[in-house]
Amino acid sequence: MSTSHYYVPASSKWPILAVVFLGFLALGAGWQLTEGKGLLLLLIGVLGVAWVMFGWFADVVRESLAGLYDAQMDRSFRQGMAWFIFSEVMFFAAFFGTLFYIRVFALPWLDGEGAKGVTALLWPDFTASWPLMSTPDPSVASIEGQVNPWTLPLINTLLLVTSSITLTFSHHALKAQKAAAASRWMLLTLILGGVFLVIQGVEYVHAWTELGLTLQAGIYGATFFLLTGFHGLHVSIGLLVLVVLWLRQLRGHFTPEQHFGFEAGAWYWHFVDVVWVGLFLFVYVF
Amino acid sequence: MPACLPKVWRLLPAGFLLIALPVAGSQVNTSSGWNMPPGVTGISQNIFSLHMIIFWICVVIALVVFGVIFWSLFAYRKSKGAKAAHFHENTLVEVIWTALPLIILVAMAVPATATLKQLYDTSEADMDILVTGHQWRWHYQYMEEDLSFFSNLATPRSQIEGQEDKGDFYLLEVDQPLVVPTGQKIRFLFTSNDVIHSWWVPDLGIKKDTLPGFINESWTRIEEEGTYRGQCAELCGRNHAFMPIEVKAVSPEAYQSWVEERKAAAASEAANVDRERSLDELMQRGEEVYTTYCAACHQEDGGGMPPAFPALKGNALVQEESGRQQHLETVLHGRSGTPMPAYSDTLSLADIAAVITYERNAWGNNSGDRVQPAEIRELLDSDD
Amino acid sequence: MSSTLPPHSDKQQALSDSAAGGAAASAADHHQSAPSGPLRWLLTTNHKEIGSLYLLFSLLMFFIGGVLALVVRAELFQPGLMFVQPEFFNQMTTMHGLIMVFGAIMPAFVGLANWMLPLQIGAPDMALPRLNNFSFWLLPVAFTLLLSTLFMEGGGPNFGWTFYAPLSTTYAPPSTSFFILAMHLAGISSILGAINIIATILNLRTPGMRLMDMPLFVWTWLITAFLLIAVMPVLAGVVTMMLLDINFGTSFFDAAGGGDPVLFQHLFWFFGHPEVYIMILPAFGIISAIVPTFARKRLFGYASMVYATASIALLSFVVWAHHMFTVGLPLVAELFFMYTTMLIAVPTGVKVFNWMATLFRGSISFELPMLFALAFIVQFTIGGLSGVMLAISPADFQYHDTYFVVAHFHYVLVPGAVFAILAAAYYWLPKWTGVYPSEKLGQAHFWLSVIGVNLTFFPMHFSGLAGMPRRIPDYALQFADFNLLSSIGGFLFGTSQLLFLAVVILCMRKKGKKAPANPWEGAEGLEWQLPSPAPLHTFDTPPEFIPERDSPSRS
Amino acid sequence: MWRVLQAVLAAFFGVQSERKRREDFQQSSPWPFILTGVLMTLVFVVAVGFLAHWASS
Repeated sequence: MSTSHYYVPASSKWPILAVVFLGFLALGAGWQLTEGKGLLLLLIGVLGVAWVMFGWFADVVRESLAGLYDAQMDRSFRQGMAWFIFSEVMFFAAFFGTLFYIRVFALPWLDGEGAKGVTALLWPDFTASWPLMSTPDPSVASIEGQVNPWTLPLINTLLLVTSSITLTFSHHALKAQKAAAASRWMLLTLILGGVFLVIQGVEYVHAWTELGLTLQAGIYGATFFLLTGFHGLHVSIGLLVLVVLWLRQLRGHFTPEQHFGFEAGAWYWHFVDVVWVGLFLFVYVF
Repeated sequence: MPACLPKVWRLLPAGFLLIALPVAGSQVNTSSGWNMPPGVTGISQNIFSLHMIIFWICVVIALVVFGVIFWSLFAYRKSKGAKAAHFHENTLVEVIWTALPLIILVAMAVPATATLKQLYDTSEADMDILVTGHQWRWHYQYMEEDLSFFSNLATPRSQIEGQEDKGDFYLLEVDQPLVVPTGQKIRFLFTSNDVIHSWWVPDLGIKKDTLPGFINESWTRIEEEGTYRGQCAELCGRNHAFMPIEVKAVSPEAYQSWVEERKAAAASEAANVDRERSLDELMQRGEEVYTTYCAACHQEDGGGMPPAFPALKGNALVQEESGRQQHLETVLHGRSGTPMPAYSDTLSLADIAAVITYERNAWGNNSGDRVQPAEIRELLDSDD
Repeated sequence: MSSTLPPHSDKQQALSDSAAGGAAASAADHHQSAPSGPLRWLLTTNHKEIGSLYLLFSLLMFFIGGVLALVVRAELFQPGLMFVQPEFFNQMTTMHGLIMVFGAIMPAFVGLANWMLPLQIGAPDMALPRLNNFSFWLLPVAFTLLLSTLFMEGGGPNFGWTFYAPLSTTYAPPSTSFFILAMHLAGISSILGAINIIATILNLRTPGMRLMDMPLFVWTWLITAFLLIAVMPVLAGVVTMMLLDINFGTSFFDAAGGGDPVLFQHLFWFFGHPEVYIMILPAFGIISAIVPTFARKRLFGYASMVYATASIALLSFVVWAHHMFTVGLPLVAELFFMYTTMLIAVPTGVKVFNWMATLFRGSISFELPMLFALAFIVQFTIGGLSGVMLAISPADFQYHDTYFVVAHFHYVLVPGAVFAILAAAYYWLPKWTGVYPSEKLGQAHFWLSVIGVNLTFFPMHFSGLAGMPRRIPDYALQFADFNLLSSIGGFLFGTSQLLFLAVVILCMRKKGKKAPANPWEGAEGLEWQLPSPAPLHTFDTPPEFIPERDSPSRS
Repeated sequence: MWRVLQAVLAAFFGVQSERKRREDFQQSSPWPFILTGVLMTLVFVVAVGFLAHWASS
């Protein structure tokens, strides 16, 4: 029988504060969407959640640095993070599923192909294509042109893939106890991620203003912005995480043996990267 | 159950269920009120026999399982001094009770597949009918004839609200049934104007969702003349319970003469558009149209249900001259962002004129305004 | 909150080492002193307190959802519009479904998991206790938000708990955005709760307890948690798309813009079908704990129970479209989903057969948990068998969206899942509170519930077969008798749950026969080595574990 | 490899003798079993898909 003690973390004020601010956030968002009066509440919610996350993680970092966590706690964190990423995978899976369903089934049916092709009776003038330049009801939207995958999106792909590599270099440097190199590689990762976001912004403006590719532009615009938008959101969150990790690196929080915070952030970044490759292939190229 | 009663009383649920199941079983074959109707088409009868086979399989499995359980409960009571045995696995038994259901299921899958393929075979139909779901009525269009109409609930509000006794076909009766010939293969095309509805007539074995923007297919060949009733089967908003289906199957000859009659009536209505109508005539027809199409939301008394459904009674738009144009536009084209639909394609010119006249004069609105069908036609023409 | 950290004193260690069960004795000073008053409950990270919170919350939601159901049953008592208008009726059916599914049944199982998993695997607490507190407190916020929509302009959700687009988008009341955000919060709660449960099970088992030694309740929850993590994000995704369609002019579910309303249903049921198993798998675990206890015999086919649970979980990902047989799927899809759905009957049948074989040649007594467990087996089997009927796609064209379906899923969820939760409550109440639940009240509760529930739901099979569509506030005359019975049964079942409330309150106030550490003669497992009531902190150190197969009492 | 396949198939079917199961669970790593399980699930789904396709034509 083992005689080792279990470690149980102390209770904390952060979870309940997180609930309160998330509540504000939801209430504010709902109020804003329905009556346009919830912006302040929404803002309080967002800032509150940010504050809570900072405080909560700071506590965890402090406890970790104090050496309170045992191997079991470490495993719990790892599994927690792994399953969280799995849940994110499924979140994106729903959106990719949407894209495939629309392209493989819905649009051909609307155009008179396949098992439900009789539907074309309702849309006699519609021709399915991808990207969908003109919607079945032409009054909904038509798009001027499509995003060329081999310009900005390709650059973005290279940027993100490179950033994954530089992050891995940073990790190796960390494990080899080369602190300065580790934070340099991390800084490079941050820059790559930042440039990605800027380019994405440029592309959005181009699509929205010049191509007529908007959220309202039928299913192509809807899926385009849904997938890239949620991915962009994840990049932003990932970038925020990496900034925190970089600062912690500078303060020497990580040791070659113990740096789960770093690894969790890295997992997340790689995940975001893999999702992008999927996006590049199925949203832009094919 | 008090402890003083014999322990065996604790087996009451056993009794209840063991009795309930066979009772249910013995009733189902005889009384149509308890069971799925066998229906009047080949498909519906195939479905019925699938249903009965799987039902009896389930009953037998239930009796065996429940029998063993209740017998065990009775025979191995601790109070009787039963000592527990020590087995906890038996590969042979487990293989049997895994394989046996598998075999039964495969046996069921074969006829089910055959029926399903039959159900999906819409080829070589003699005629096509486009069924469109609307909130909350059905629209039928005979694709080969120049013939289409709406079919509305005919049960009066007074029966629904309990001021009057309910008739035999309460909530299952319509103003204009779908009339079809017997013995012909009829292909149905289903679509919707707004939300998802589902067109269901049990006796025909057809239930198919009507999707906005898409078309589903099904078919039937009715052998027996008669009236077959059904209902919308997919929640479609507040009046989901109030959009029944009535299919009248008649001989091909009777069907032909019905079609001619309908066409003649439509032609005479069209020819009559320019006739000037009196206020009384408009009001009378308007009330009928209002009850059928408007009262569900704006209420019988014009009081509406604010904020979703504004009151028409005392409404400036409906009462005053200045609102007249907008009133007409609203009825014809609907109001976007609200549940108010466009009626220009739904109602005839005469109906639109009548209902607007009615709204402008009923419930003390008394504007004295008359709207003539010709005016509506003009308005629609100028829009184009 | 002070950030004092738990000390590890030598005294505790000595105590803990003395006996596994005695570990509890050391717990008093294990943690910092908890704040008293309401703050204590807001801040608690203790799995037992959070478990209690979950259970009480779910009980509250059970009663709220029940009252909504009674409004529905009152309206359906007779043909004609009697008490409420159709749009209010639709809000009642919708809210009843949403609250019972997301507010009552799921949190009840999570509550049981919180209380029992650490005790059953010899863990001190959940793996991530603060996250646990967060997961719970999201729920009251989510459901307050959800319930508040009933008082908003245009009313609350009125499109059924399955909220099919476009009824729930283009044609929905303005409050729908709030509904969506409430679902997001509830979803976050579920996902984080499930992550916590998996981490606890995989990580905090006492040394010596291998996966195949775990009690089945732990196994079923492990698999359920996996399902939750896999499908709750899909729900989050689909409601997000609704939000965009409603507020930002996208056309995911609108054919005019190239979307498809059926896409909504595919996404919803990809979540929704596993969701159904999320609500029943833990029930299987509970029954697999109770039946052997009161049959005084080892569970028959432990391994096949585990395999069957896993098979059901895997199959649940490839059967979703059987909810959509009439939506106009292509024939190949129709066949595919019919075949896979029929296969689910096999592992589910195995479970029932295993319970049957466990009872066979046991030494059976009929304490309250056993009564509920036995009723579960019989009634769940009825629900399962009607499920097999529904799997036959051509027949489903007649069953679909009728009261036959309502009867089917209520048999699975009420006399099924709810009875399992009640069985679990009666089984573990002595462990939670230290006193036995009142036998008299419990017996009355059981019998009235069994009669009420069957009176409510059994006639629905017939009204459905006879042609009554679901979600209608008024119906044709031939359905009147069945509905009368159902309504009477509904009120009987509903009111008799007040007895359960009385049982729980009495237990919480420690009124009743005092329970020893192991209140049930035939019960086995780590939780019964702890004193009753279980002290706030248990298993400071990993307890000694003897796998069941080696234990002397049930060989 | 064969015994892994056998174990997974037995799990799919849901019946396995206690002795064999114990042997399976003596294996050092669960990963071959998990991978085979996932793979077999895919194979199963594809097989049912083909069956449905064949039956519908």
